[in-house]
Amino acid sequence: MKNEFIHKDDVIETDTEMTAEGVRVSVGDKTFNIVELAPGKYSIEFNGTRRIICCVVNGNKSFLDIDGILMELVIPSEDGNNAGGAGAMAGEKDKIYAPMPGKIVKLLVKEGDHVTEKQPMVIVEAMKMEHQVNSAAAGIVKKINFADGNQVNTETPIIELDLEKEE
Amino acid sequence: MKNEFIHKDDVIETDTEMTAEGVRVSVGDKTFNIVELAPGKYSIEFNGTRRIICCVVNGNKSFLDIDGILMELVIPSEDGNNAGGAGAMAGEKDKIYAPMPGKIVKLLVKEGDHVTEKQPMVIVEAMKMEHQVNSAAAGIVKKINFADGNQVNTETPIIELDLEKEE
Amino acid sequence: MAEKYFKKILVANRGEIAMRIINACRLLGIPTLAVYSTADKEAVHARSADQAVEIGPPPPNESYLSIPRIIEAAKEYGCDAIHPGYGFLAENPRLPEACIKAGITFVGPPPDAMRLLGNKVESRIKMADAGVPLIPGMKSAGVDLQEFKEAAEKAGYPVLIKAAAGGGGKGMRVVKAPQELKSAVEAAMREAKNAFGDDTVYLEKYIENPRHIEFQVLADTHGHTIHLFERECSIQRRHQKIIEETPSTALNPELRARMGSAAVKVAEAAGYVNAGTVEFLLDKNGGFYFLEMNTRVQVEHPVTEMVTGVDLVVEQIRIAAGEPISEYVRNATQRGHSIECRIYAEDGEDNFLPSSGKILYYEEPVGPGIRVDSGVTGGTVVGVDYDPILAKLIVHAPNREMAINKMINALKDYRILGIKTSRRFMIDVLEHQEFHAGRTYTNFIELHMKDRKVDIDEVSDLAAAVSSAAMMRKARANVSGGRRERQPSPWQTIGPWEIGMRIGK
Amino acid sequence: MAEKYFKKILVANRGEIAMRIINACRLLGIPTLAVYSTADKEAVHARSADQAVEIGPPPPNESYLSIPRIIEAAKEYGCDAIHPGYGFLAENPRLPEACIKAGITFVGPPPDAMRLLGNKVESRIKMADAGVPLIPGMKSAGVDLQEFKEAAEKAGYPVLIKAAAGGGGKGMRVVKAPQELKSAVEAAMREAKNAFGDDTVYLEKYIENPRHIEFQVLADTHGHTIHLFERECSIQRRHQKIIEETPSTALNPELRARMGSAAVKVAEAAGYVNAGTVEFLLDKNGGFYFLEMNTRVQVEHPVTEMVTGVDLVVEQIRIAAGEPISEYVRNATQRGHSIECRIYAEDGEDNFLPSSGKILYYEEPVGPGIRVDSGVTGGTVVGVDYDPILAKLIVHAPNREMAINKMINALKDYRILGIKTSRRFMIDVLEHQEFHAGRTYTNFIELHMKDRKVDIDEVSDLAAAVSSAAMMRKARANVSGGRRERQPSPWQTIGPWEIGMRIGK
Repeated sequence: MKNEFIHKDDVIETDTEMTAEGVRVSVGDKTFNIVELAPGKYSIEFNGTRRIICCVVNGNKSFLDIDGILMELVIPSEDGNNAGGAGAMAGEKDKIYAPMPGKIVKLLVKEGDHVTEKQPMVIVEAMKMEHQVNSAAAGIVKKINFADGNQVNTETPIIELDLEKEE
Repeated sequence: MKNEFIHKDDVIETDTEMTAEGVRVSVGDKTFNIVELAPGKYSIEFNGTRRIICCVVNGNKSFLDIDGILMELVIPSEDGNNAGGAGAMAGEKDKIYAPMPGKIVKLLVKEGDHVTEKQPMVIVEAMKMEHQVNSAAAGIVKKINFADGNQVNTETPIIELDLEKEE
Repeated sequence: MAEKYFKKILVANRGEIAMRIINACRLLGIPTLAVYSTADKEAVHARSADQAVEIGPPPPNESYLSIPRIIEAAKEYGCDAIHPGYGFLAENPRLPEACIKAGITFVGPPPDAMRLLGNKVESRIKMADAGVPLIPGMKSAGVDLQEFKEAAEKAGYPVLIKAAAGGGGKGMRVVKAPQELKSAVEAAMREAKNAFGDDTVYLEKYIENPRHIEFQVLADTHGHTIHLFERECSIQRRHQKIIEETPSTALNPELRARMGSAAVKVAEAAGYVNAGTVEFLLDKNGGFYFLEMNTRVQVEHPVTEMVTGVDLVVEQIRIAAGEPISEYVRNATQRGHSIECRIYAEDGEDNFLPSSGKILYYEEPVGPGIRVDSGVTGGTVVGVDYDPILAKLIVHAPNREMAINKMINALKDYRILGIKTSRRFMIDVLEHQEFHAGRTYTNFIELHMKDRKVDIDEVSDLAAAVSSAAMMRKARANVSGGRRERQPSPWQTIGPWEIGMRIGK
Repeated sequence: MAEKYFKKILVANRGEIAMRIINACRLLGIPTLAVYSTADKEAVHARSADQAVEIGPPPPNESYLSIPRIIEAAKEYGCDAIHPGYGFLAENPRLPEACIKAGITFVGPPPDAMRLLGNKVESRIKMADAGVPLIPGMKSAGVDLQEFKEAAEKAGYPVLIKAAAGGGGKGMRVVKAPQELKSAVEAAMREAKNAFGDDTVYLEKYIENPRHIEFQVLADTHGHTIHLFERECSIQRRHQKIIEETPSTALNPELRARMGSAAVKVAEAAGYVNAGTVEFLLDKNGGFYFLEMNTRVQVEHPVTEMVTGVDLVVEQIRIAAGEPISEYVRNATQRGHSIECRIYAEDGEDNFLPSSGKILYYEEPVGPGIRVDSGVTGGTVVGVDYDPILAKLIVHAPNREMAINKMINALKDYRILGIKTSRRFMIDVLEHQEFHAGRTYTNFIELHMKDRKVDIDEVSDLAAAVSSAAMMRKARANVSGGRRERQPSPWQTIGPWEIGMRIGK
């Protein structure tokens, strides 16, 4: 069985076959022998040593815990839509997202304002802690989609900018 | 939904309906409100107090753990065959069963022997412990189905007797 | 059976501390009543008490902070005592006052002691008179910005803005330069208002790179006031402790004795009863300054329990019932070494941003000298309404090296999927040579973890391989009789009974 | 990181003690090699070590008792030490001898001390010379029945038949009257042969209703021999301990000191090194008699660890590596109270008959002062090839009453379905007033549990109600997309990958 997983911008291809005890997975030139210990819990043998890793596939994501390191691999869906969920994508400097779901405590800018890079834009609160979100680039505030006290998620930008052209 | 369970020789009838939180089960004039905490783990509210009970339905049996008390209820199958597994039934005095799966260490009688009630008949071993099985009644050894060293289960009698008629 | 001190205790809290209290009551044979908001219908604490009652909607001030509803619930269910845990109402004197009116025992200090110590400004004055060393700063709460400006100039930057009613880093801001002062004061006041319903803040000199050393204190109604030694809580991020230990590598017997008696002096000066914690800053020269006294059971109380063998929550209940501190507790000594790591729902790889969601896989580490105080399990939905603490992992070992090693292994064995935690971050702290050397100052993370990077690319092939195994299991399951698409992990409780609906879609 | 004493340790055992050793090695940063029989391919211990190797078929003498295969595995995988645990080869001097030949360190005593103490007859003679009090009986092993008859007459009935190589109640028989003697001797010889490969048995006076008190001993290669106080193991069924505790209610400081130094005397007389246990019978008048010295880590070692704060398995490894017993250990004192309950796969409601099968549901109790040493998990298949011990439940509390209460709660929270256990039986023992009163003698169960009945009829309606809930869940699951007929419990691992085949049918 062949699988593809997206890690950051790379696609990792794997080939999996059953064995007497579990499965053997080839990734590039590496081969891993994997036995399931309990649902979600796997023993992986590689180069003669073993480690235990937990993994749950949920929706289009594979969640992993590798000695405390948490990873999420995206599983490409047939229709090719690999929306990873969490908003703020690299390079999307013209949109200000909440870093986590929560409540807008205070907007620090209004539409039309000129803002500089790193300028504080909005304060969001979740779990009783405040977080200040700064602008990733200089520009003019084009649109503000929420007001103080609104609940926000991580998908819809709070503030949209017209970026200054770099000369 | 109606269910039947066999406990010893009685049949217990229950009536189960869904509620917002879980299910409500009526047994005779008693009503239990039950919420599932995790697969196999249930919180039962009865007369205003709650307790947590674990239950797994496996094959035609329901296994329960009630504060350390272990119970098995038999679930009658459509074809009415309720074989409970473990052999030695009450009153079956003419058959000697192994009390648990194991190995016959030593047969203490041979076919044709006259045996008295409580007479040692066979020694069975499991998990490195020996267990002496005595006759439940007086009689003559009709048939011995195993030999020393044989593995035995709890379904097939080791020894069969012709019981003495009680005068 | 053990003695029964109360008929029934209402646990006015949630999460791991509610579970801790329920456990202690069960140990003493005392029935418990849990209270929960509509957000916590399926929370572990609501399911574990002998009885449970819903007291309001998710917002704390309509449920866990609502004194009338809690008193009402206590009366309705025949509770003769209330344990507040930490946070929420634990340090609000109006709760013990309401308890007195209702003829219910409050498991904690008398309201006057709480009110005095809860007010950082008044308590500073009181303790100054009692001869307890203090940090230079404002004598009273600040009213206008000008006042803060002057006090800051006088003490000299950097300065610290603190909520008078504060605790846990909330309503706290360090100000390094004058131009930051205004926004810092405003932010601190907002947070204070939110967290404690009181926006009074004040200013004091910020002592750089101190150690945070606190002493556990117990006082009964028979005139005994004792301390159960120190806890070092210097490892903090955004002014909140994440790793605590005892004994502290910074104390020798002589300094321990001096700080211990200072702690006892603070409790006595305040007329304190029950369990409390006296916090000090310890500077590089062994000088220590009284910070505040926390009038509740502390998040990090387990490390004291591990090295002294005392059950602090049981002692709280015994003291509240009028019992004297037992011989066993008065003779307690420190044995071995204990460390606690706080398991928060936060992203250790991204500024400790809170992380919410459903726990898809949950498995706790086990083994000799490993203890987990947890308020969650598989399937628990972690929301945004309350503190992000999920659990505490505590270890005990004969010495510090072994305790560190045991904790590192336990953090690796503590498996939580579905929400972010900072387990890996804490592993890296524990493995750092400066931590092993015992050079733990409050700026440790700033100083040593700043450039920390986890190379997940290095394990991406491994991750893909394991994911493939998981996919294979799923595929086979589907082939063979169409099992549910989602492969449940051992603890992934599909909200009870909803399976049908799920698959209905 | 903690010191590393060996390159790699082979764990020559299975089940909970193998896991205990693997944990200790991990704590010290020492890699482990597990060995397993074909019956244990999926056993927890085989899955938890850094490496694992199959050493033979299920019968012990072809796998776990095969010295050549174990030595071979150690060499092949580069192990420089072997830890035998308890049972199997733990007290067979041929293993340490083979280790010496192979240049591998044996984590245990030298072969000569083991051989001496392993032979109950020789050790009795040796200890008599050393002035240790003994029970009257045969001076040497019995050869023919006549000899046993005479010895029995001389000591006076009842008498006890014991295996010279014995332990754990195997090859042991009480004989109350002459006519029982023959069959008892034969049975004892058979069991001894099976369990230890040696059918030598002997006879001694049977002391009625004694207490079984044992002392934990540690001896290093630097001339230190110390004891870590007592364990009371009087609660036994068929001569096998099921509940152990420390401190013993029967000892005062003076008696404790006398028995402790007798224990040290035994170890010294035998030239003992590493961890061992000296067993005594204590009669009603405070007279104590040397029974035997167990030359291994004891099943019940955790209760000593809980009250002294010492990690005995770590000490075994340190001592084997030539380290002296540390200051910390030499200064250990008893603090609080600890109880252990053995979780056997046996039917507490039917003569403790062994119970085999698959564990369908498994959940361990958690909480402060609760420890579980386990060798199984959900899905584990418990076979008939090996000892029926599944796990050990250990609690610690400030005093005995609280420890009893904590244990009762923990036994209720320890959920195991699919095989029988005697958890409820032990709860009833712990709740018995005679146990609370500390009147624990080896005939406790005979005396107080004989007429014990569990009324399951009283809870049958409750059971049916919960079963209905389980059936409902199942039904809904089936309606909604045909999930597997069998409803997996959180831990019920359907042997990995076999789901397809299962449902194929």
